[in-house]
Amino acid sequence: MTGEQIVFLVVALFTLGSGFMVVTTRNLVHAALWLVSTLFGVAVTYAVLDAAFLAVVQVVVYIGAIAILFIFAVMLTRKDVRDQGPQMNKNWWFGALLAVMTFGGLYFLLQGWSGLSKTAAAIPAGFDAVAELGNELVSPAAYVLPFEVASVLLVAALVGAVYVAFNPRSGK
Amino acid sequence: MTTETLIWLIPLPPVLAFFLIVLLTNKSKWLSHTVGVGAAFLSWLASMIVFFRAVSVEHLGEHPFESSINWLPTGNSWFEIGVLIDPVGAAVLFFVSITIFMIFLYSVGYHNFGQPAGDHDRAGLPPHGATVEEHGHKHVVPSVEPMYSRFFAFLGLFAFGMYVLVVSDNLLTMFVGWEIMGLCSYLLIGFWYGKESARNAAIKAFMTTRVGDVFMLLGIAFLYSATGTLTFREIFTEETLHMLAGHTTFFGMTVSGFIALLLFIGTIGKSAQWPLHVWLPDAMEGPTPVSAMIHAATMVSAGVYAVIRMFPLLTADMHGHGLTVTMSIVAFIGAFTALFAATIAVAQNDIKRVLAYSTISQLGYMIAAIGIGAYVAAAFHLITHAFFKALLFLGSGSVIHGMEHGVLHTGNHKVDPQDMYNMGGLRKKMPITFWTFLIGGFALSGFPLVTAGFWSKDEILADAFGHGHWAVFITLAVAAFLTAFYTMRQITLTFLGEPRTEEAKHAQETPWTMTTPLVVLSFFAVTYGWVGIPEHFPLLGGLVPNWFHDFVGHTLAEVPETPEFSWIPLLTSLVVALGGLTLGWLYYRNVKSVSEDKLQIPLLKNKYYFDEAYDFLFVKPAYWFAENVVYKLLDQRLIDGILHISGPTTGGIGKFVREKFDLPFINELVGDGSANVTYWFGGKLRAVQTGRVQQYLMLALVTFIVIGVALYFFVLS
Amino acid sequence: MSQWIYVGLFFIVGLIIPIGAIGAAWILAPKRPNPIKQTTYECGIETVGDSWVQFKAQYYIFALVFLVFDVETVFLFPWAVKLGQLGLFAVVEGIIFILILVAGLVYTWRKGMLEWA
Amino acid sequence: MSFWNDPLKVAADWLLGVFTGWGMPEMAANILIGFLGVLLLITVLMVLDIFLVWIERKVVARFQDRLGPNRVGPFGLIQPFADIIKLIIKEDTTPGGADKVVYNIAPMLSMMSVLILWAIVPLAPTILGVDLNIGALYLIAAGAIGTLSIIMAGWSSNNKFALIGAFRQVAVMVSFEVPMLTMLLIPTIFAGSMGMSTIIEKQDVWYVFLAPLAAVIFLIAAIAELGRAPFDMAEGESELVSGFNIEYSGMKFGMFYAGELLHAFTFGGFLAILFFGGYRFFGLEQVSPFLAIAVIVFKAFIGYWIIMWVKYTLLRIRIDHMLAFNWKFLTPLAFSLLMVVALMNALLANAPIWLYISGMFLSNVAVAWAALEIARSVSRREREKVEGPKQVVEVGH
Amino acid sequence: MVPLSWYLIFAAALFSLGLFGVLSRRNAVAILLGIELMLNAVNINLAAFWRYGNVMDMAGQVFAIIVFAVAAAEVSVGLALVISVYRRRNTVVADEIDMMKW
Repeated sequence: MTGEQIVFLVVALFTLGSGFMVVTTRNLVHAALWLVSTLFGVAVTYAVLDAAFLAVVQVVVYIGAIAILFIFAVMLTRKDVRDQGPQMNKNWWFGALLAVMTFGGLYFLLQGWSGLSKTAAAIPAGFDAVAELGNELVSPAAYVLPFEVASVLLVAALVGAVYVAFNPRSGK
Repeated sequence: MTTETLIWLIPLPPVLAFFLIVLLTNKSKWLSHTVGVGAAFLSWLASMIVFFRAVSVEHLGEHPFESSINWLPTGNSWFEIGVLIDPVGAAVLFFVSITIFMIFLYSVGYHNFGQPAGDHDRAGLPPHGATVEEHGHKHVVPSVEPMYSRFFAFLGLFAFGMYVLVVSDNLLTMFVGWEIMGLCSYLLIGFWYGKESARNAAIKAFMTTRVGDVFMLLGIAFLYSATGTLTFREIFTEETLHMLAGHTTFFGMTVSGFIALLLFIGTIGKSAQWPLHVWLPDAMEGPTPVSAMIHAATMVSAGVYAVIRMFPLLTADMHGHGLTVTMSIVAFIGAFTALFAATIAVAQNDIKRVLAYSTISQLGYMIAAIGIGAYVAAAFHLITHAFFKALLFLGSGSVIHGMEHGVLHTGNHKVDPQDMYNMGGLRKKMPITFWTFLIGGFALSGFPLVTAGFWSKDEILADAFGHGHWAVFITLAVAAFLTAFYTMRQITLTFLGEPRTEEAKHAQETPWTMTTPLVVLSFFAVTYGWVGIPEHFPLLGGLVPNWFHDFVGHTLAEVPETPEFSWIPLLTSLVVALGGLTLGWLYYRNVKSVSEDKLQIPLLKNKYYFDEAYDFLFVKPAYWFAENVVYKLLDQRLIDGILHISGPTTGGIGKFVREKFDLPFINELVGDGSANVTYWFGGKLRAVQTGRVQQYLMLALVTFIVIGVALYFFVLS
Repeated sequence: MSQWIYVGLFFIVGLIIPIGAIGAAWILAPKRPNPIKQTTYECGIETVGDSWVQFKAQYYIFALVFLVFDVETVFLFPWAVKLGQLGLFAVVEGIIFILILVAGLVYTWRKGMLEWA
Repeated sequence: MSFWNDPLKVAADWLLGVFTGWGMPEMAANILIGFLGVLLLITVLMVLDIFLVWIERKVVARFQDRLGPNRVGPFGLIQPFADIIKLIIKEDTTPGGADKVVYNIAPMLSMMSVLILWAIVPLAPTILGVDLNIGALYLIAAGAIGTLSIIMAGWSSNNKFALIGAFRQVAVMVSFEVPMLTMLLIPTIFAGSMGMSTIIEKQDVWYVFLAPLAAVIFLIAAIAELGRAPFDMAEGESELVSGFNIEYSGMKFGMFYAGELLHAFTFGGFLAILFFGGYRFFGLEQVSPFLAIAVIVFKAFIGYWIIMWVKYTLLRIRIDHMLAFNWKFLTPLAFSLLMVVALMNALLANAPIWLYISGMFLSNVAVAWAALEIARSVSRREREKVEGPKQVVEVGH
Repeated sequence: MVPLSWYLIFAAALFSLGLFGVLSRRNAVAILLGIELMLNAVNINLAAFWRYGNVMDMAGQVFAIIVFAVAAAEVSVGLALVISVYRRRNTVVADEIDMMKW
C-alpha cells in the first residue's frame, strides 16, 4: 500500500464518517458543520486527484458560501424543529433500505465494468489545468454557451430566491 | 453586407426590441412603441433587401442564399443550424415582413396611443374609456391600453418567432420559431387576462396547438433518426428522398409518407384545420383585431408554410399523378375543412368570427392544394390570402374601433360593437375602411380578374380539375361559393344600407396609423395576383409573365408543370364568385334588422348561443376527453339551430356528423368510456398522492430500481 | 499532488500551534467553575430566554448575493488567467457574463433587498 | 551554491543527508524536512505575532498622543510576554449551555485560517513556500475557514451578543469578499496566473501603477475582511460588548486576538505581493535571499502600518452604511473596474509598454473619478431629500 | 497508485448517504444537506473520470464547475423556499409541507 493510497483511505473514511453524521445528527447546526467537514474531505479528494482548482473552489464555494447559507437558514427557521422530537420520518428504515440498495446496485454495476481498474497517466509536464479551463470556457468550439448560461442560471436563482423568500407582498 | 449576413440579422431587431421593452422602456409608452415599430421597420427593410436580391439572382432554386454554423456537437460531427432563403422563403418573407410591419403600425392607433388613461381601467382588461372635460361639458373618449408597452413586447417576440421560422434552414430552428409563436399566441390571446373568456381561450389555443406539436416533434425525431440531419437541403436530395420512400414503416406507409403525416398533424394544429380548428375562433378574444390578425393571417400561415417546405417529402413516394396515402389524407382534410368552415361562417354575426372561420376555410384551400400536389398554387394562395385576410382583419378592427367610438358616445355599453346586426351604413362614416374592406372582401371571394384572390383560387381549382381530382374540385367550388356568399353578407350587413343602431350612426373613421396599413395592404390585395396569371389564360395570359410560378416553382428540383388550360374551372370560379356575391347582396340588402330576415327567424330566439352551439358541436371531436358533460346539455339545443341556419346543406352535414359519428362513437364510446376509466383510476390512485416529496421520491426510486433490475436481467442478459 | 503535501503540513502545523497554546493554558490555568461564573455575559443583566433571537432575513440575502458572486468569480478566474492570450472576443464574453450578474445585483437592489432596514 | 544564495535548499540537503543517514526512507525524510520547515516558519510567525501586539500598542499610543507600554523591559518590549503569561494562567470559563466541542474548535480554526495563508507566500525567489497555481483562490479559501470559525464561535457561546456579533461579522465578511475576489482577478489578468510567485515575477512594473484603484479597493475590502475599524461594527464595544468572542477568555481569546493581528500583517504582505512587487525591490532580491525576505517583511509592515493608520484615524461606520457602501458602491465599482481593465488589457495588448502603463493608469483614474462623481451627485440628492434647503414654490393664485 | 474503482465506490457511498438523508430526514433543511452530499458525490466522479481519462480533455472539470453553479442555484432557491414556507406555515418539516397535493 503506497502513501497515496493511505492518504486516500484516511480522507475517504473521514469524509464518509462526516457524511454519516450529516444525515444522522440531531442538531441541525451540527449537521451543517459536519457537512463542512465532509465537503472539506471532498476538497482533499480533489487535491489527491490533482484537480487543484476544484479543490480550492470546493472550499471557497461550499465552505465559504453554501455552508454559511445553510447556517443562516437554520437560524431563520430555528423555532420549529429544535433538537427534540424525531429527526427522521417514519419511513426512515425504508429510505435506508433504498440507499443501501442503490449503493449495492451501483457497486454491482461497477463490478461489471471493464475500465474499473484503470490507473491514471502522469500529468504532462507544463500542463496548466486552470489556463486550460479558461481556454475551454470561452472558446466558441467548447463551453462558451454553458459559461454564459451559468451566469443566467445564477441570476435566475438569485432573483428567484429573493422573490420567493422575501416577497414583500407576503409579509411576515 | 452580404445577403447571408443580412438574413441572419432579420429576426434580431424584434427580439432585441422585446428585451429592451421588457427590461428598460416599459414605463414609457412612447419609447416602447418607437422601439417596437422601429425594430419591425428594420426587419422589414432587411427583408425587402433580401427579397429583391433574391429576385434578381438567376437560378435561386438551385443556389439559394444559405449559411450555417455549428450548433451542437453530436458525437463526432456537428448539428448545424443556419439560414436559407430559396424562392419560397423569399416569397413568404416578402409578405411576412410587410404584414408584421403593418401590424406594429396599426397597433399604435388601435391601442389608442395619445389618449388619456382610463377612469377605471385596469391592467388585464380592455380599456373602458376616459372622461374628459372640454368646453364645460364632459365627453367620454377612448382610453389608452393600460398594458400598452407589454403588447409591443409580445408583438416583438412574435415577430422574432415568425422570422426565425421563415429564414431557418432546418426543422429544429423552424420548430423553435414555431413554438415561440405558440407561446406568443397564448400570451396575446390571453392579453386581457382579466376576462375569463380570454384566459380560457388562451389555454385552449395553447393546448390544442400542443396536440399537433407533439406529433410534429415526433415527426422531427423520426426524421432525424432516419436521415441523421434536419437541414432541408440535405433531406431533399435525390438519394435521401429515395431512401425514405423506399422503406415502409407503421401501417404499411413509407417512411417519408409517415414522417410527412406526423409533420402535417403539427400543421393541423397550427393552421387550425379540422379537427384541431377549434382554437382559432376563440382566439378572437385577443385584443381585437391585432392579435386576431396575427393568429389568422400570419401565424396560421406558418403551418401551411411548413407543409409547403415539406412538399418534397410528401411527394417522395408519388408515382405519376396518383396520390399517396398521406397526400390523400392531406387533400381530404383540406377540402373538408374548406367546406365545413365556410358553412359555419355563413351563420356568424360577430364580424371577427366570420373572418376567423373564413380563415380556417381558406387555409383548408391551401392544404387541399398541397394534397393534390399543386405546390405553386398553394404557395400563391398562401401569399395572396395573407394580404387580403390581413386587410380584412385590420379592417374589421377598424370597424370595431369605430363602433366603440359610437358606444362611448352613447354610453350604452350593452351594445356589442362586434355584432354586425348593430352596424349598417358604415360606408359613409368610415369611407377608407369601407373601400379597403370591399377590396379585401372581393379578393377573398375571388372577384374575377382584378383581385389577387381570383388568380390564386383559380389556379387551385384549375390544378384540381386538370389533374382529375373531381371530389376536391367540387368541394372547393362549393366552398368558394359559400365564401363569396358570406363575404357579401358581411359587407352588406356592415357597410351598406342604413345604420341600424344609434352607435352605428356615431361611428367614426379611425386615425391614420390604422388606415395607412389598410391602404397599403389593399394595394397588395389587388396587385399581387397579377404576378401569377397563367400563360394560357384567355386575353390576359402572357401580358404579364407568370413570374410567380416560374420563381417559386424552381424551389423544387423539377419545376411542376402547369395544367392544360380548360374553360371548366375558369367558368366555375367565375360562376361561384359572382353568383355568391350577387346572392349575398340580394339576400341581405333588404335586411334592416335581424327580425326582418326571413331566413334568420330562428336566430331571434337563439341569438347568442349559435356560436357556442357550433363551437361545441365541432369542438367535440378534439375535446371529447375534456368537456363531456357540458356539451350534452347543449346538444339538445343544437338540432333546431343547425336545421335553420343556412339551409339544408349545412344542416344535413351537421346532422350526419352528429348522428353517425358524434353520438354513437365519440360521446358514448370514447367520451363517456374514457371518462369512466379515468375516474376509476383516479379513485384508486388517489391514495398515492400524499403530497409528500420524500414519498414521491421513494416511489420513483423503487420504480427505477425495479425497472433497472428487470432490464438488467431480461434485456441485457 | 506533492505540493499539496506541504499545504497539508501547513494545515497540520497550523492546528498544532493553537492546540498547543490552548492546551498549555488548559494545563496551567486554574479551573474552579461555579454557576455564577458560567452565566453568559450580558453586561451584568440577568439573561432572558435563550440566545436564539429572531434574525433579520437580510443576513440570508447578503449570504445569497455573496454565494452567487462567489460562484461567478470561480468561473471568472480561469477566464482571467487565460485572458492575455485570448483576445477581444473572450473579453467580451466575460463582460457579458459579468453584466448578466450585475443585472441580478441591480434587481436585488431595486427590490430593496440590500437595505438593512 | 552557498548557504547565502539558497539557504533553504542547503539546509534541506544537509538534513536529508542526516535523516537518510539515520536509515529513514527518502520520502519520509522529505516530508519530515518539510514539516520542520513549516514548523520553523510558523514559529517565527508566532514570535512575530507577539511583537505585533507590542507594535500595535505602541503605534496606537503614538496616534493618541500617549506613550504606550514602557515599564516592562526596554520600551516595554517584554510587555507582550507578560500578557501571554497572563493569558495562559487565566482561568478559562466556559458559559453554561455552550456547545463545548464547537466552542473549543472555533479559536483553533481562527488561528489556523491565518497560518495556512503563509503556505503560499513567496518570501524570496528561492523560498517560495508552496507554489500553487491557484494562489489567489487559496487566499479566499483560507478566508472562508476564518468566516466559519467566527460563526462557530458566535453560535456555540450561547450568548445573544456573541451570536449577533458573529452574524454581523459574517455578513460584513462575505459582503466584502465580493470586491476582494474581483480585485484579485486584476493581478491575475496582468500576470496570466493565479500563482503568487508568478505574479511577483511578472511585476516588472508594480501593479499598483497599472491599477491603483484596484489596490485601494483591495485594501478597503481587506480591512473589512479583518473586521478592523472602521469596519468593526461586529465587535462594537458600545453595543455588542465584544462581538462573537465575548465569552472567550484566557488563551482562547488570545487565539482570536493574535489571529486578528497576524491576519492584518498577512494582508499587508498580500497587498505587497499583489500590487507592490512582493520581494522585488530594484534587483535587491537577486543579491541575497535574506535581503529579499527583508524587503517583503518591510513592505508587509508598511501595509500593516497603513491598516493601523486607517483603524486609528477613522470612526466606526454603522452596519447599514457599511453594507450599503459595499453593495451599492464598492461592488459595482469593482465590477466596472474589472471590465475596464479586461478591455484595456485586450485593446492595449500589442501597444508599447509606456502606452500600456499609462493607458491602464489613466483608465483606472477615470473609473475612480467617474465613481466618485456619481457617488457625490447621488449623495447630494439624498442629502437634499433629507435636510436640504427646499425651494419655496409659490402655489398658484 | 489509487485505482479508479476506489473513487467510484467512494462516490457511490457518499451518494447513497446523501440519498438516505434526502429520503429520511424530517427537516427540509436537512434534506437539502443530503442533496449537497449527492451533488458532491457526482462531482467526485467527474473529477475522477477527468484524471483517469484523457487529462487534456477538460470536460470533466468544466462539468464539475457547472455542477458548482447548479448546486449554488439549487441551495439558494431551495433554502429560500424553505424559509418562505416557514414564514407562511411555521414549519420546516417536509411531511407537513404537502400543499402540492391540492
